[in-house]
Amino acid sequence: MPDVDQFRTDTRAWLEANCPASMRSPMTADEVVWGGRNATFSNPDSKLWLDRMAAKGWTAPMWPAQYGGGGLSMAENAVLESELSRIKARPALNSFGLWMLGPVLLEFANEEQKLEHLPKIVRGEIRWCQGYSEPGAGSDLAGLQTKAVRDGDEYVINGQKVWTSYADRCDWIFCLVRTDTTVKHNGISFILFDMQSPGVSVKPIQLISGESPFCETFFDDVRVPARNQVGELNKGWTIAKRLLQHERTNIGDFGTAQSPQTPMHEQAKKYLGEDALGRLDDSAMRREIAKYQVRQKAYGLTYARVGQELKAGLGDGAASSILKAVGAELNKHRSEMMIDMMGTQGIGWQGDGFDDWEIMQTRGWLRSKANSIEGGTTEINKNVVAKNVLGLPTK
Amino acid sequence: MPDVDQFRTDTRAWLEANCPASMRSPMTADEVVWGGRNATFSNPDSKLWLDRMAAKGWTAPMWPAQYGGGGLSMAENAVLESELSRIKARPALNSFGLWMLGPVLLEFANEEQKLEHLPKIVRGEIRWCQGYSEPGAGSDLAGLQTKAVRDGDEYVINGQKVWTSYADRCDWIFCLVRTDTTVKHNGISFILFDMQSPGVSVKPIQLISGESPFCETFFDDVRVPARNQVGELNKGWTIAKRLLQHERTNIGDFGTAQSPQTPMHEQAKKYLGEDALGRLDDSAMRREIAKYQVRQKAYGLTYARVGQELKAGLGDGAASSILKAVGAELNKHRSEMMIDMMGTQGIGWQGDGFDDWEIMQTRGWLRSKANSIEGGTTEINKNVVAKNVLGLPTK
Amino acid sequence: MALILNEEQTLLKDSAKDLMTAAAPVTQFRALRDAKDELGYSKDLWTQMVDMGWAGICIPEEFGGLDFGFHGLGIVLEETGRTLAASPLVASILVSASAVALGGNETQKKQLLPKLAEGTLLMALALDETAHFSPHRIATRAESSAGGYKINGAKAFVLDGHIADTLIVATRTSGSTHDRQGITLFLVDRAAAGVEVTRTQMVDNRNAAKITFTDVSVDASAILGELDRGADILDPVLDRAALGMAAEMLGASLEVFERTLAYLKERTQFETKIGSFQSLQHRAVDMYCNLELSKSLLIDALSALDEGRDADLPALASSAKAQLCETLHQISSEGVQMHGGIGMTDEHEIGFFLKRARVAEKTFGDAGYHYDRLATLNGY
Amino acid sequence: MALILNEEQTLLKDSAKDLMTAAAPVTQFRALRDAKDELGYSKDLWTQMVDMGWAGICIPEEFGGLDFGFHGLGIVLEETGRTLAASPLVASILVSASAVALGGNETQKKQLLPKLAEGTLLMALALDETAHFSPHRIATRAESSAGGYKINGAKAFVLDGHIADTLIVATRTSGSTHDRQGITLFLVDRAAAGVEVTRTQMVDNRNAAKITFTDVSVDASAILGELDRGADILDPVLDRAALGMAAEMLGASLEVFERTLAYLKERTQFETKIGSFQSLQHRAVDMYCNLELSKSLLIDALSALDEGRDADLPALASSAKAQLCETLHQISSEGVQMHGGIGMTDEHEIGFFLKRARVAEKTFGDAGYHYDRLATLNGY
Repeated sequence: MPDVDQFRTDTRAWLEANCPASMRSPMTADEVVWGGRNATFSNPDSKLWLDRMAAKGWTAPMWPAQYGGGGLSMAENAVLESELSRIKARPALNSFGLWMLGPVLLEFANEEQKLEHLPKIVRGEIRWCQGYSEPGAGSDLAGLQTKAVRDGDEYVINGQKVWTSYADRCDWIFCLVRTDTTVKHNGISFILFDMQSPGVSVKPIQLISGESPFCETFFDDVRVPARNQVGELNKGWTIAKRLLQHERTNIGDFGTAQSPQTPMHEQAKKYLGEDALGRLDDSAMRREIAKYQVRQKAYGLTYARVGQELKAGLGDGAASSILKAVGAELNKHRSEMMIDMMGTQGIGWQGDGFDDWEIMQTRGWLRSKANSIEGGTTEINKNVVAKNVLGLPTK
Repeated sequence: MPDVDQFRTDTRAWLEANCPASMRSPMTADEVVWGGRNATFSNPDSKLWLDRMAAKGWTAPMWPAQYGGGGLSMAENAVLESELSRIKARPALNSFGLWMLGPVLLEFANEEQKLEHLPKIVRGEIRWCQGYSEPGAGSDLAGLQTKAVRDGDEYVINGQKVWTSYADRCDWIFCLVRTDTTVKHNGISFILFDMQSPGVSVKPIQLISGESPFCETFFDDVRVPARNQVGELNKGWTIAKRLLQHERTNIGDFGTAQSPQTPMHEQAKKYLGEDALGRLDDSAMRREIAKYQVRQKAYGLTYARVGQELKAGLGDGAASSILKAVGAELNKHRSEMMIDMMGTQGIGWQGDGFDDWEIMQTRGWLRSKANSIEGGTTEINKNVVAKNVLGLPTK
Repeated sequence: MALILNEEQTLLKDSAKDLMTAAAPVTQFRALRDAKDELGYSKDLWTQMVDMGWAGICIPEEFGGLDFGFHGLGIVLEETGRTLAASPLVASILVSASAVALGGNETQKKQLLPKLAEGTLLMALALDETAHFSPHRIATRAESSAGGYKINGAKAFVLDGHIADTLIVATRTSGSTHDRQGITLFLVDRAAAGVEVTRTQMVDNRNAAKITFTDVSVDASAILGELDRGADILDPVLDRAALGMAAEMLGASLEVFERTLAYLKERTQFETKIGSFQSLQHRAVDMYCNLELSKSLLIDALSALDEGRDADLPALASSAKAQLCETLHQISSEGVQMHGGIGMTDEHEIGFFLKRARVAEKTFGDAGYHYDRLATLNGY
Repeated sequence: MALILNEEQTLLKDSAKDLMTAAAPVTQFRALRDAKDELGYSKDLWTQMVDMGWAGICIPEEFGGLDFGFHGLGIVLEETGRTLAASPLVASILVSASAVALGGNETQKKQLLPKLAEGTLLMALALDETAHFSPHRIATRAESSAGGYKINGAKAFVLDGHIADTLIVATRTSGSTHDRQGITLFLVDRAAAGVEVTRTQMVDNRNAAKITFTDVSVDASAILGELDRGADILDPVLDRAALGMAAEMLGASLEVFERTLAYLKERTQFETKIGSFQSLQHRAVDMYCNLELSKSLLIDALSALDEGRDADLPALASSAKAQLCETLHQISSEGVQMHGGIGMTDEHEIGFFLKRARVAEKTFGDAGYHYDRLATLNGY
């Protein structure tokens, strides 16, 4: 593939010239670039890097060029990824627009909508949030009650969303609304609107673990142009489901994303000590760590195996259906073990007597409880696996 | 209560004179007296003891005297029990007739049936078995298919029962049969018949643990007099349920009935050894035994507490609803722990290399797997507790 | 072996429930937390508790108490556990008053117990030195010095350490760090020179402190019990402490279970009550089983104390605490999971119980500690 | 790091499944059991296995084997696990041939491996001396005597000990009972004077024996590997043994799971398939999760052997065996419970797997053993 070879040469050269040195190292959570009207850049190089990448469309390398994307083929994209990874380049932009909304706009939106929204996503100009869950519609998302009533060229929207991540910092929202109250799944539409519209208000949610990116979002007679509806009237559920696939793929990845820097048994030794033979001085915890490590290893290998199977065209990747539930349990279990081995140092909230790492463990333990709830509860996940993978009957 | 005092004096004197010395010690399973046409007595004193007790009606102390019972009041019965227990007297007779069939005959049978059957139960002349479960009707007992079709003064019975305990040694059977195929619970009748009737055949069931008292019982055009039907036609389910209460009360008592003679940790030390401080040389097993002992203790105390509550007229004895499931899990867990601590000595089947006690543990482990199945599965038990005790809704 | 409450105890339970519901609902606990209150408990509530006689509930009548029996304190703690009520009841009464009553000489009893019973004196036990409960692991030294002793060392997780007037400090006067022998308890004025108290903020807002002792001078008369024999007091006191915590944990478990059950009956998804889903039903039954087993262990252990079955107490207390750790751990976790997203919010109260659960588990020995102890007590 | 089968391996798997289904269904296992067969395995089946090349599957070509790789043997064992096929494959090939290949000198390899590969020589490893797997716990003594050695001791749970022609006997030649150093392996003719073999009947009908050695004379040339360094052979052999057992256990787990799933879809109670009950569905999913995790651990460990990742092998083998113990324990128990009463009968095949499960768990180390080992390997 001479073209691809040439592309690699060109890409490498371009990156060499355009990726600032300070963008070639791992970043902290604070350094992530989310874009948007009020974008913040803890480092000016971050803005430079975003602008340069966006100009080439490489924040969305495979989106068509007419919508601001990079227009790359799969092969070229693979080259770009490997070259970025070679120099340990940071992602220029992280955004719900890129990995959630964009793909469904490309599939379901009309030309006008694509031209309006996609380029701004690519350039990080508009930051999007997701208006899905409601207080009465969690596992049963399709039970949502936020109403959009047609009034001339506009919809008038009333209702409440919950778990809207970063709603307080986002510019626009993609939102599921009820446009027909007489049916369930077939009465939902998918609509886009500006969070600065009159009638939108946002209240951050405090979690049991402390601050969170989640918000409650209220709509009080919010007027939205009818042309902002994506896809057909009352057919929003199809778009919603497609979008959820992207979300679940992303949330499933607990174990690896949150795996601790130091092996758990090193931390355990710090808090529990070791005996003359170098064994952890708590035989029950020693056994429990070993069990955890076996399952953690198995979990990582299963990820890799599913990848190899799909690549080789073997099987249907059914094993991937269990990764979210297993990952959630593993992370919850790990967190319980961590605070357990830390004793009374693992149950501090803040202030004197606990160091930052210890507080992080406690907060992380509390936060982990959501792993089996968010992005589809473990119970719902098991229902789906029982039915779709194991083929067990419904009543 | 001078009458009761007098009764105690008389009873003590009578027992002193009539209970043979060899009947005043714990008995092995082989020594249990079941009665019946082919009754066996490993000790002639057993027969003597049965005959003497039966003559006074004290094998069924509270049944009315006209049906051969002792006619005792509750207070007198309590005295008799305490006096029997004082001298450690063995039960003179053990029989499904006494603790399962008798009570429902007293409640549901007509005078003729009572006079025919109850005295023979009291005297241990007829040994009864229970024809309930069928291959297709286990948890869903009311789904039974064994048919009884009326033909003049007789029923003609066809079908198959399973889990008929001691069917191969019993004289008569109390049996649930379908007398109406168009409805479920209201198409069942309760009928009694002689196991020597033509068309009855019996095949013992081998369990995974080896020999068992259970049988499969087949009915091939068995003709039974219609007057042997107990209660009304098609109303047998009411009788069946009442009888099951007696059965379940009895089966719930695993933990205490099968608790080992030697404390588990003594056995553990024998197989696993101890360290210099006298601690079991397997810290994981040590922890597991402690956990087990806490739950075992809690189980026994819960039994006692429910008893005290009922006696005091407090509460509804709801906690008793969990005893069967908890007892089953405890006994299964105990058995798994036993064979685990025994290592390869815990997985022998028979013959050289294993002693009798070891084989008993292995067989007992296998047999324990039925604890959560027989007399109502743990799953059914939990459904019932969820609905009746916790008040959770059905769909 | 009483496994049910008698009439007096039932009345006490009812009045305790009434007071907690009226005067100390979970909203009060939240208000204290959000106000970052300096004391960390409500003086008003404490006054009401004292008025009910709870501070003196197991203090002998001759020292101003009610002498109602230890079972009574267990009943009260079960009810305070239901509403997460913050009060000096655990540190000052359950632990410290027990220690004084069991180990104090007549002078000490006369001096301390009446004030404890009337709630005017607050005390705390300064015991733990590491992050893991290990009561004989005492390195804090008390060394003879000019007719008295000088104490040097550091204590962690001292319940109510920041509000106590008087501390009971476990020190080592002989032997080495893990020896049972050689521990001596001292009564130390918190205001004494060299005592430094740092309040710590636990995840459940339970009041606790770290305390350092630097050349703190105490008189020989400040010894509670005998020199080097502090463990003889400590051990039975800690059995009572574990049992009292178990009672509080039973209350919390019952509360979470009842709230969760109510939620299962009320929350609708997919046009049906989620409590009709069989997997949730079976998990609810599993919780119910643990609750019933827990109740039985607890009531037997509490009765044992009042019935003078002292020899059984260590095993019974460890059994009850271990089981309650398991039960509350399970129920507090399931409570959040079954409440779903709303259970994750700080606005909802169910999360408070999850936090309290883990702190209560660690207080006076977790399940692992008590299982190990039980095995040792039973000789294996 | 191959986590999927290559084409050759897939073909092997298919042919193994075909042979087992056709020639060694569970009914054959039952027939062997009921006939109280003296050998305890079918010679016909063994001949067919040998004809397929399985006996030589991981023996080098120069010694008459296929040199297909260890992964191949794992694939075969997974399929024999599905039908509980009794054969000398574990004792003679997985364990003994590995030991000879890893530790034998040229003479020994030339003498033994070709016969093992053609299935005419059967061997067994006499290792365990107590009821618990502890491979360096060797008390059986081999003492120098007239240019050779005299062996005295007793061995338990020797797989296929009653049919082996030649035994590999682990003895102590120096050090004390638990030392890794000082173990020496000897090749001993089972017919030698002083060797007494007692066949034991295990609950799953797996073939095993107890063997005593009384003044058994062996030549110095009978040493496999080096004097006092037997553990250097033993350890890697036992990793392969654990891994092979894990493969067999995966096969059994899959078989029970599939049978149970089919039963859940077929059995009707209360006018509905029992597989529609949510609590059973969720438990089925739990089993499925364990199966998928198990598959991943196993295939990685088997690949590691063929890819020469020898340093990783101990941890990978222990992880796989520990997880498979958990998985098969769970699935074999649930299999019986979900089959209900019928699952308790000897007539039904599901109970065979429960029995096999517990014996397989104990064979070459149970979950507890391997977790402890993993912790030690990882330095904690």
